Amino acid sequence: MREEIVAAGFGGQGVMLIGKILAYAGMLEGKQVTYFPSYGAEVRGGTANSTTIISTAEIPTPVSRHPDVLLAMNSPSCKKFGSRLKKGGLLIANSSLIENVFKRSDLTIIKIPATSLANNLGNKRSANMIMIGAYLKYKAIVSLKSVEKAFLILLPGKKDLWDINKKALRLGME
Amino acid sequence: MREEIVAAGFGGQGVMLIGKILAYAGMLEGKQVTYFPSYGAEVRGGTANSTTIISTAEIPTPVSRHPDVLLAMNSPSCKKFGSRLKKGGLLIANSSLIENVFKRSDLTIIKIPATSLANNLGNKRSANMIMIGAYLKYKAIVSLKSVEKAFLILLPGKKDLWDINKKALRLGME
Amino acid sequence: MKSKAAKERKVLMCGNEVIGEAAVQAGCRHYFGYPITPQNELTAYMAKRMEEVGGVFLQSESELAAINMVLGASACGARAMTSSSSPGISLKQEGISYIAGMELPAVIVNVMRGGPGLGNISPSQSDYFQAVKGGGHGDYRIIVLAPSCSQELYDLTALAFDLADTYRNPVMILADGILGQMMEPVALRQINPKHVKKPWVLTGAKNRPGRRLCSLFLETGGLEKHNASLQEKYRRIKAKEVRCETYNISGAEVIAVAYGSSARLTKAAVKMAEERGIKAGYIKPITLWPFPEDVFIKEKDKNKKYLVVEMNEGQMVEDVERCVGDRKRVFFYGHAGGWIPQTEDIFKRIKKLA
Amino acid sequence: MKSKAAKERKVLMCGNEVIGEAAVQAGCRHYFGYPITPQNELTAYMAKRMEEVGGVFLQSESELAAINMVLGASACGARAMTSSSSPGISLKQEGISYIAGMELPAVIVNVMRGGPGLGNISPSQSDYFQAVKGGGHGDYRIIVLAPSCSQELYDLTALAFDLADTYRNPVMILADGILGQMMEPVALRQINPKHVKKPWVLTGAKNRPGRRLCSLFLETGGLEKHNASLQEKYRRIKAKEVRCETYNISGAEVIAVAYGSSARLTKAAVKMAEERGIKAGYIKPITLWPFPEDVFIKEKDKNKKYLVVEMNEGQMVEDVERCVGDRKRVFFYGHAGGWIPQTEDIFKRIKKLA
Amino acid sequence: MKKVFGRTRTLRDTHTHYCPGCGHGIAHRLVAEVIDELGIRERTIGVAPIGCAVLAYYYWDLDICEAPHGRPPAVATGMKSVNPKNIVFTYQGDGDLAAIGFNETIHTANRGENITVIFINNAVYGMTGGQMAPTTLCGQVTATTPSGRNVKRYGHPIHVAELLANLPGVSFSSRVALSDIPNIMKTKQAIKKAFQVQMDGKGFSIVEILSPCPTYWRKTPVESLKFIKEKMVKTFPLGVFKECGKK
Amino acid sequence: MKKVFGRTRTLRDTHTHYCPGCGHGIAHRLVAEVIDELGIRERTIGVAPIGCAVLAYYYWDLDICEAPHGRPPAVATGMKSVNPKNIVFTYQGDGDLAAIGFNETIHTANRGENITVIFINNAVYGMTGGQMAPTTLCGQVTATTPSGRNVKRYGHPIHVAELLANLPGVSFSSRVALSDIPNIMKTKQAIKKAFQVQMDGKGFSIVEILSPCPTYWRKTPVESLKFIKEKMVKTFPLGVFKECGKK
Amino acid sequence: MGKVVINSARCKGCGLCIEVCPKNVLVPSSKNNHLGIYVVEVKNKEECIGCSRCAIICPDAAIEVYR
Amino acid sequence: MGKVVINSARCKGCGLCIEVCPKNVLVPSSKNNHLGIYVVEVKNKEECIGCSRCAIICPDAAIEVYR
Ligand SMILES: Cc1ncc(C[n+]2csc(CCOP(=O)(O)OP(=O)(O)O)c2C)c(N)n1
Ligand SMILES: Cc1ncc(C[n+]2csc(CCOP(=O)(O)OP(=O)(O)O)c2C)c(N)n1
Ligand code: SF4
Ligand code: SF4
Ligand code: SF4
Ligand code: SF4
Repeated sequence: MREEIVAAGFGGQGVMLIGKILAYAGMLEGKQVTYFPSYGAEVRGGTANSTTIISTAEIPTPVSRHPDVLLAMNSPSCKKFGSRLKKGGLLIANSSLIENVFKRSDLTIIKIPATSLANNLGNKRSANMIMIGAYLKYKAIVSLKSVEKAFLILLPGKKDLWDINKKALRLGME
Repeated sequence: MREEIVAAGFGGQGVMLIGKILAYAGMLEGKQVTYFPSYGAEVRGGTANSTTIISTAEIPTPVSRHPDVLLAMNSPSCKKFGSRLKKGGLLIANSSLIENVFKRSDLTIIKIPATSLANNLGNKRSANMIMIGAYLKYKAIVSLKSVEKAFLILLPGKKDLWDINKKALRLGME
Repeated sequence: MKSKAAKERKVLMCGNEVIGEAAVQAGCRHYFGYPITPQNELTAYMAKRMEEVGGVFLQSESELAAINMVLGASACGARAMTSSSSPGISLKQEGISYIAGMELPAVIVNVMRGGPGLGNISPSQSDYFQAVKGGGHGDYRIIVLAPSCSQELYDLTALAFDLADTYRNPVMILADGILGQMMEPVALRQINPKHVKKPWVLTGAKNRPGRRLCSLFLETGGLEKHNASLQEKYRRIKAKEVRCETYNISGAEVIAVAYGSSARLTKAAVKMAEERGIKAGYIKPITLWPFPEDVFIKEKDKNKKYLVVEMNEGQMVEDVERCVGDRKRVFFYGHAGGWIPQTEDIFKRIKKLA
Repeated sequence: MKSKAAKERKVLMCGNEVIGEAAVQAGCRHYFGYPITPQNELTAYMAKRMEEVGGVFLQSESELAAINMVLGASACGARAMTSSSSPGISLKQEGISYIAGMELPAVIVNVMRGGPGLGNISPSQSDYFQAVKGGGHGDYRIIVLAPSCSQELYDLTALAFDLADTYRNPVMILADGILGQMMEPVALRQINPKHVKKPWVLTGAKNRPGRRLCSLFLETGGLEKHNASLQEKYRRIKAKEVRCETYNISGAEVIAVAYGSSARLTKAAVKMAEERGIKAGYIKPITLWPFPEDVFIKEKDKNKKYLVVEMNEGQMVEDVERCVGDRKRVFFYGHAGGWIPQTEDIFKRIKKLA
Repeated sequence: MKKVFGRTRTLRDTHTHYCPGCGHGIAHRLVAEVIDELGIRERTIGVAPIGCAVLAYYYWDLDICEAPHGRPPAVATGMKSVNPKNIVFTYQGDGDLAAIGFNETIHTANRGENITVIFINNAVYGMTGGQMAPTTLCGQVTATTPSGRNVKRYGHPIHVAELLANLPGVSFSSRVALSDIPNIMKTKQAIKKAFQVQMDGKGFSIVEILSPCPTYWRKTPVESLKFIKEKMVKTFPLGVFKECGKK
Repeated sequence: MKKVFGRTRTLRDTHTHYCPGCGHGIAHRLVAEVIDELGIRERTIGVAPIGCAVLAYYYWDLDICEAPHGRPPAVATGMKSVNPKNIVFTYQGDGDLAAIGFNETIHTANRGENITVIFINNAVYGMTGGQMAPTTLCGQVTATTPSGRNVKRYGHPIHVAELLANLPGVSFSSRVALSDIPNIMKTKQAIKKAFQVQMDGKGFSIVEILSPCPTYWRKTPVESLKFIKEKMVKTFPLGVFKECGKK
Repeated sequence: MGKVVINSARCKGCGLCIEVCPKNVLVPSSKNNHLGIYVVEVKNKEECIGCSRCAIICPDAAIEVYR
Repeated sequence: MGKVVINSARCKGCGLCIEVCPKNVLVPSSKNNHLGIYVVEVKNKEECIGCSRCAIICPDAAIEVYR
């Protein structure tokens, strides 16, 4: 098993956290994992992306040229990374912000209005958890429990925050 | 033919000029020559020395570990370089400033009170030329004419100075 | 991360932070650095951690100042460290030459990026020559450690401080943008810093004559003697401190050679080749200096081929050629400027050579 | 020294001044430098001569400033030069990497002294690695010329400016304290600077869009492409610009290899050996990069032995090992820190190997 | 209707990589406008720094050269020495000019090199992720001062414009701010003055510009301008610190 | 009879490599006397420069470290950070401190590092053979200014003591001269004051000492002292430019 | 009396123009451009007096003003 | 009333002490030391008032003063 996941969007949408949570959850489940952020000058202009790899074997490089999965939180990143997705890959698109989803007939495309759902939930910042939820629903790559643990380790002492985010997660899984 | 000559003394005694004049004269006579000064931090504290090599063959290095000739203008340099002279080498010592000449039975030692002679001549600074004179008298390594030419090239427009120095040179040769 | 609690379990930190934590655990309490991508997380981590452990963190005005602050702190006995990336490391070369000449311990981290010049911040291995042959002036050597995963970042950083103290010599951690930025699980094992007596340290001349630390040797032949003694030390290090990971070199027809980030990919390619019935092995130098020369020299088989994979235009390959002694059997695969090899491509090249 | 008058006859100048005069004759009108022994006569000479010829002499506040002033002057089309000695050259490494990355011509003189650190001002060849492998970061190469007598100081300095312009690349004159300080006869031949068009020069964007000179390449893969094109240029230089003096290599049992000051001594030792009936020859690389690899590679005789003589602890010897391809036939004789070999001692070593 | 405001000739019509609300964009435009108004585009050469403005050569339609981090004044010195008729200017951040490159700054100013320096003081290192700069305010939190800039450890922010004004080689030194419309207008006037000083051969001129970095101030663009007006100018008073013929 | 003047404890009884009449010798003795009078020898660490004084570690019986040319303030910063109870001082020439190393000087001063800098201003580079220093007087002939220092090219001599006094981190800044007996006494007092400032934890202290270099001034030792008194002080006025608690 | 033209390809949505406009001509839009940025748009067109304040503060030279 | 002792191994003959002595106690000698330097010597011994001026200016700490 090996899954290469790219999460991408604006800075501030929490795409880095998506990657970290998935990686941490994978680690907690005894898998090999790597997490690799975009960094430096790339970050200017407000875009951000990260790559997470979860595997049962050693991971030769944390960089993915052709990811299995793309969690796209906005339009430009949907375009940029969508074209690089592996043949038959999975694209989860935040349809609140992405009008025209990248067109590739080989892809499985899931649209979820993560931003609106999050706004409805009363917590703008949890759109990223909704995206994770949608992903977990489609591929149970890690368990919900591991995600919870990961969340609490990465944001220690934020139990209350978890409660909202758990809701968001479940919303995504619906 | 190959002659390695070290001239050594205080800064200000003109030992560098000795070396340059001999080298230039050698060059004018179609010989291979090198001139190598002591430099940098070594110069602090007022000592100075230079090495001149005159040869009919290519000169592999301008540095001499065991020179053929030492023109010693003061006591410390007589000690320092005297011990390094080649077996059977020639030491010309400025006896005005060197009381106890270095003792080595294999050396040919010529003592000449260059400083006093120069003072008598009325030109303190020409002690170096007296040393050259003494050397040329003993070994006609270059001609007096070449020395004159060299002097005038190295100190262009100093014809009057040459007149005094020529006297000094002849004095040394006496 | 508190060392006790973290000792057993693995955590996920970015490589730059792993280096920082290892340094803290190894007793480093003096860090001096100047920001540069892709190592900024290390500087930021030390800023935070030094406050916590009561150490000294100082963002210096420049890389020149940083390396010389390290010199000063080390002269007074501290385990001191600095880090930078390629252009900043170039600026440190004079200081490194002094530290080596004065025989002071120091740990220097280079998280390499693309060059030459400003280049870019992509991962790269373009500073092998600079690190291994000496980018500064004079015949000094520094120990160069090349981690290829987060755990090695941790373990080798700790080792770096011990080696630096043991040999009174600068030690460089040669990493790259991938290693510095990537998070992967790492066990923050308990580190027991080696205690090395430092009778040369400057403390103020209490009840003794003054000491001097310098790289100038006044007596005739002094510098020559000093260089001879440095070389003697380097021979000792060469004899004792070579570290290298090898896999199936005796059975292989093709041996892949790589370090750092590219070694991970190369290993995977070798496994891939094996699975396809190709007799392949690998050599992963962990110390780039001292280079594991003997591994190559002892290999007498005149038919084996070597594939050197580097994220540069060919640098370590020169050492491999030198040690293999037959350039026709040494092949190179690499590019500079942010290029990262792919397992499949390395595999293809192995296959072609087999 | 006026060029016309001096053209035919030989003069006696110290090596540092010879370099300066060659630069002036080669059309260099922009010199930037910071004092350091043993190259100070060059700086002083340029101070005087630039006043005479109406050029620019500027004593900079540091070596960092000097190399970057060269960068600026070169970007505007001038034949620009700087000089220093070992520690100062270390400080210039970042700038050199930028100049190489930006593909600007520049002439850099290193009159080497003893290291590491402050070391001393005695002659030395301890910066071979730094010059030839690249002391700065990234995969760049600079052309390295190694004169071994005053005439070569003159001729190669002139050549350096032509090569720099032709290839838009830094060129280094690698000399040492002996060459810089020694006076020996030199013919100040008329130099005819090669005229190279420079359509990239910054002049102000008159009737055209603005130009940029930089080492950063923004587009994805841009820096990779740039590096590939640099490597392509380096291959061209390797194919065309290798310079080397050889003597009796086909007939020799022992081939001595040396450059610069030590080549003079080595040649004398080879002659001495010949006179005593020993079959000896020599190789004197004049370009250290590109290294005359083919001279070694083409030599198929598996019995020939090589004696590499350097005033350091063994640097070029690694390139010889690499090219000869058999370390057991390559021997080294050298020390660092001011040591100067003696003809007799080199001869003895040749004799032992014969 | 007539166009009363548009993009000036020297400012390329292209997307910049700056964050929304970044002062570099405003400063770039002002420099371009001044160059066009003075009619010197065809003899002007710029030197770009290493910092967020490293890509300035993509944004100005001018001849421009990159310089290693901190070394623009040395590069500019070399350039000006080739053809003194060229108008040479550097554009530098506070890390570039006042940290790693302060020696080049001071010596170039002291020599009275006839160049112009546009100095963007945004109190942080933008490009590398918001670390402390020599101009970071006391108590300001940055990536490398997690508890705020500690005066005991790092001393006070460096006052570049005032310090350089002490050097006889400096003919014009002024501090301005991109905090609001009137101050932006003044900034433009100061930049123009600085170039004019160079055109008149009077020696070194520098304009220090207080400029917002919303990203690493962790503020919105609007809050950032307020921050300049309310906080930053207290540490860095605006004004002309020197204006005279070259001594 | 009682000995009223003799070699102080910290000054080693050895030959120095300095030229006859060189001010370094006097300054060395004064520093040693101050250290002994303050009784701090056993906790003092010195940093020697690259310059004529590079061999200071042979002349003072103290713990001393060499620093690369211009970097003593950085080395001293590293040292002081290890054990703030140590008294740390640098001893630097004008090339070392004000040319190549001026950035380290300024930033160390600005941080208010609690160290003492003894700054020998002899208006030339001694060690390398008499080239121009940042403090070379206008018109002064040196190896690199064969027609005299040209203000148009090199600007005016840098006034280190005054410039540093502008920085809040600096607690004591003074210029003194080794020109005659009273001024030598004042120099010693200034050095003592500077060390006391450090002992009191008040921050950066510097003493700029006008010092003769007969060799590269091409003057006799006696003429050299006269030159300081009659010429050098006109450019470099003596005095205390700052004396206060650390801001 | 005045007219502003916003180049929404250049606009980064920083909102400075909105802040300085004395006539509240400009507002944030809910449309994003090719980069995914929510750009500003002209709302109270007729209020514009062509004072250029918005253009002077725009860090992206995204505004042209006519009068 | 005073006495000066000159360590001629240290003296470099710079002559500064001669210059500052108010009593002309010191003079250049014609003897040189082991380094070949013409050192100073005490001539008008009895004139010395032990004021230490010579010692204070000596760059080579070559003078001891007794009183
Ligand atoms: C020698 C060197 N050191 C460090 C860096 C990393 N670096 C790039 S820009 C920068 C500072 C940026 O800050 P500033 O000059 O204030 O400009 P800003 O980005 O804030 O506009 C640093 C430290 C580098 N590129 N080169
Ligand atoms: C990096 C470097 N650059 C240059 C030198 C050469 N150098 C040694 S001392 C010195 C300057 C000496 O002048 P100063 O600091 O004024 O001290 P002084 O000798 O006059 O006491 C220089 C340029 C060096 N050793 N290292
Ligand atoms: S980081 Fe700051 S200075 Fe850099 S572009 Fe963004 S806002 Fe501007
Ligand atoms: S050169 Fe000058 S500073 Fe150096 S020792 Fe001689 S007199 Fe003193
Ligand atoms: S100021 Fe410019 S970039 Fe900012 S919102 Fe207005 S038009 Fe857009
Ligand atoms: S102590 Fe005073 S009187 Fe005596 S020799 Fe010295 S200067 Fe002259």
